[in-house]
Amino acid sequence: MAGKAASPSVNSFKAVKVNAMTLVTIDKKSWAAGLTTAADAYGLFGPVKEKDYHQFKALEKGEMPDLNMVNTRLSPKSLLFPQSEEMLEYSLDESREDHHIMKEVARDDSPRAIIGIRPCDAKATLLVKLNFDTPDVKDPYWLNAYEATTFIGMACDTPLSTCFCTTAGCGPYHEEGLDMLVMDQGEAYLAKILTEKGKAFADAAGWKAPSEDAAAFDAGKKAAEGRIVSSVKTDNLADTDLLELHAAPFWDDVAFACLNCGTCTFSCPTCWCFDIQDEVHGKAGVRMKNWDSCMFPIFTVHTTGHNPRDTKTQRVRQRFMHKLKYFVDKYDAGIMCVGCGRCVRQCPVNIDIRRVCELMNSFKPEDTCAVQG
Amino acid sequence: MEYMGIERDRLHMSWVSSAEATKFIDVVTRVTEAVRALGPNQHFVKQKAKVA
Amino acid sequence: MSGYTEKMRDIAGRLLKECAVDMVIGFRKGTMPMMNEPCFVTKPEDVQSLVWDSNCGINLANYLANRKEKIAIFAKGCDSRNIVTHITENKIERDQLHIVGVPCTGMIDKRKITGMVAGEILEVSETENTIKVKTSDAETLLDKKDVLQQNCALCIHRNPVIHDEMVADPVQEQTDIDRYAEIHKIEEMETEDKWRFFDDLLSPCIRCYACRNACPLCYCPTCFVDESKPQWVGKGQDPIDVRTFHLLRAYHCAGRCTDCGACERACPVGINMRLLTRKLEKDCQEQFGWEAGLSPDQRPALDVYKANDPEAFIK
Amino acid sequence: MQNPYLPYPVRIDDITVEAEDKSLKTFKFVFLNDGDEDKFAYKAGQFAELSIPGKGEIPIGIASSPVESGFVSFTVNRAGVVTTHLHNMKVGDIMGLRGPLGNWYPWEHLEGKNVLIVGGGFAFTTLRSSIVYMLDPANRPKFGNIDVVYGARSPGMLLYKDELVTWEKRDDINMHITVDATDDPDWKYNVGFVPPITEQKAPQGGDDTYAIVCGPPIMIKFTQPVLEKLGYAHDHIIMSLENRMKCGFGMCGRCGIGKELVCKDGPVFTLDQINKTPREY
Repeated sequence: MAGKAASPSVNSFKAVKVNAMTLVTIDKKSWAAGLTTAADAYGLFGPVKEKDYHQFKALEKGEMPDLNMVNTRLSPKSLLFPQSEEMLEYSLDESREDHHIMKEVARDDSPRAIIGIRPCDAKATLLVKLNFDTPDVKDPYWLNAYEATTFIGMACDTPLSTCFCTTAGCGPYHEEGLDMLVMDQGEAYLAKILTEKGKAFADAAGWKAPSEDAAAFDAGKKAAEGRIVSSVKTDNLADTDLLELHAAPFWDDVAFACLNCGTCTFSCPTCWCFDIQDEVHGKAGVRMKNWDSCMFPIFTVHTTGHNPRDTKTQRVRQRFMHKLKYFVDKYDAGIMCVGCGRCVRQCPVNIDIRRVCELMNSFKPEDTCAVQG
Repeated sequence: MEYMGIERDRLHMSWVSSAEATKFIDVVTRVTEAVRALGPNQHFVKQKAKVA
Repeated sequence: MSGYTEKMRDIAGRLLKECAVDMVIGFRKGTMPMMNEPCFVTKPEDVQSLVWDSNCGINLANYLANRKEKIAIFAKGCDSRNIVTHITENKIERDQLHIVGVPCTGMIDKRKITGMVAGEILEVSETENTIKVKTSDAETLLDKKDVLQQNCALCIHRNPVIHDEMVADPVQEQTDIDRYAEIHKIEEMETEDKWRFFDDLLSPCIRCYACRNACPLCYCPTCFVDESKPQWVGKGQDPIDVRTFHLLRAYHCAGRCTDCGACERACPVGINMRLLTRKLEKDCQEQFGWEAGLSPDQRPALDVYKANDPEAFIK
Repeated sequence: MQNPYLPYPVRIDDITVEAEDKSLKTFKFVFLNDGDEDKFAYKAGQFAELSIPGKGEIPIGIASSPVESGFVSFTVNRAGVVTTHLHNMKVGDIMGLRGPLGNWYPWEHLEGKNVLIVGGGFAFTTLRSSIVYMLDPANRPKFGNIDVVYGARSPGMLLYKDELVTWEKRDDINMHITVDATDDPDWKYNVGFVPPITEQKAPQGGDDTYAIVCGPPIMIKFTQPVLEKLGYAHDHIIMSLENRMKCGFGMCGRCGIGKELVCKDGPVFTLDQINKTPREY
């Protein structure tokens, strides 16, 4: 029968590590100059302020990422997994030899670098990778973009009160998923080169001034972790029975306020669900991949009208169970959440994953199993 | 529609009875001329889908 | 509105104890500054979770559609108007409801306040007329009337229009309000500028549909954007599809919208889509003298024919 | 890198109207490119995405059998946007086929065992694939007794009538064909719903007997207790689920039932496995 595929752990996907950890110091002038030079070899992406909020965008020539941002409104997952992305194209023009035959769209998978990605968002990329890069099937759109990307992380010295990364398998100086981790020392940046990809980028940027100040990273890390005031407990999730958690009595209460909008799933760096749509203009058609959300009823509705997750409560439960239980059981790689706090801050009705996680983690089935007696 | 940036003369609404042939001709002529004067519509025309 | 919380707990406790209702819909304290979470209470011992302050902007009428229970609901002016609309549109029966009116002095705009102070806001407290905002290194005292949600600043129906009991005496209604100054400004723009204005306004939209789902009017079982036979609108991020969604949603709210501001408040990317709904609200007001949801005995403007209905748009 | 979203181009080679109300048609496809048929090697019980440019895709169980070559076929009920369009297409039209997808009935495990097949309505497609596979001379000796209970609303709604007649005549397969009701005086088979017919005709369960059940939810609901009564253990009852799908290979997320994905970890599950999921299908 459908045997459980070997569970790959997040660690097995780590990019090639450089042998000796290299530290370089980059004064702020060299930082800007280096990025400008590196832009010849890499497409650069980074946080910039647009209207009221920061977003990750392709940087214009000479444009610098704004590293003073606390966190972006939407996660940078869209750089590998755009909200709307063309996959295939075709012609319906029957006078053409190749009509109705689908072809891959031409894509630009040239090297690019995300400058200033937060460690939480980088870790999230590895969780998403578990979905798009499996032993059996690989999503070429996501994976090609991922492989073309160098992740230059910015250590997070000013976490928000809603950040709970340190208890979500991550942290403000976390290195998983990054090729280089940069910390701000005021006058200069100190960069830790973590992978060959990171080294190649440092070379392209001409950042070579060595540093021995490994202690600075440790101190920065300790200080930043001390500023994380929010936490979740996840120690019981794996051992709690899936069906009993599914039948727990608190779901109606958790879901009551929910509007079933897509804010949480769209802003989440780890949510990966998508829809496939065809669009035709004249005789030219494309098949595209669009973000989708388990909050939307049409996500699961059958053609017959039957919907396996017909009610708001079922859909809200699906989101939290997927993140905090199904994913935990399936991959043995922790929870499907990096503690970035975006959904907490942006939910229009203040449904807080930390509260739900607490309910789930402290849930004792026997408390409610009166029927068993 | 006009409030959103569609030209005023592009959208017409008339009430023409099946008995009002002259009015019908008049309206069609007026609308055609007005729209011709505006030129091809530039808005709410979806070309190939933009992706992001 | 200080003191409402205690009064509400008393009322909710009494109604539940008397079994006058099956559930009470209100707010509980949020986990973030300037956020409360809509909730329901079914047991008298749980009423202590109920709160009321200037962060109860979500329109609770949204939680009523198609419910079968007997419900007590706390209703601000706007909520009460949407309850009236629900009753008119047969989404709920009047006798299912025990409406507890909440005279409202406006809800505060968390985006505006966030923009007014430096650093992350850690705590916000309020008195009748002031809002105290605490960040890690400063405390700022703001005048509440300067930081109201814009729809509250423009509100002329702060008191509930329908209620079975009131939490407090009615508050003074605002008068001499120019409700449509911004709309006039857009109306006066050149055509192309209008198009560009809305392109820019809607450009951050991520189609999460928070605006639609926060709206008490948007209760359709299947929204037109979700229809597949036929598919009216593309599902990607094309600006035409985004605009089509916002334009048609606004049309579907014409003559029904109470400008409760739930849509704008819910938007995660800060779009003021009320600039569309308010234009239609203004037209209804000017052409038909209609304001939505003032009385369950009146049929809506788009539902009745009057011989003197304006018809200048028919040429 | 193999692009799992890219369908093989196929041509519609033949269309057979299966049901009297014309809601069911069997489409026979041939691959346009040499070698694609080999790449599409499948097992009975798997499904594929029928991919119509400009309309979308629909996951459908494969009705042809691995022992048949030169084509693949699918029996499709006209229901939504894609299937309605497909029903309007003609022989010679070009479209796409993506797969094979999902798992299959556990053939390796079923060798040496008796097999009871219970099917209803147009869910009979992968069961047809399975029967043809088992009856293939090379495979028949591998299995014990084969019993088939197959029901439809009326005689005119039965799929693959010619084959049913042939199988009925064979002595290495026991056919129990039934219809819910009929006014045909010449009807010589059973009349009645699938569950009671199963109770009357199906063999007793046991360690060496497995049931494969595929049909509408209502049939499954009432057949399950019958099989339990006949002594089939939950890990001896094999079912095929459906859920809304898009990608078909476990990435788009919608068909999840707990941690299992119907498209990738299924569609074939034992009842025992299904009992461990939240049953959101």
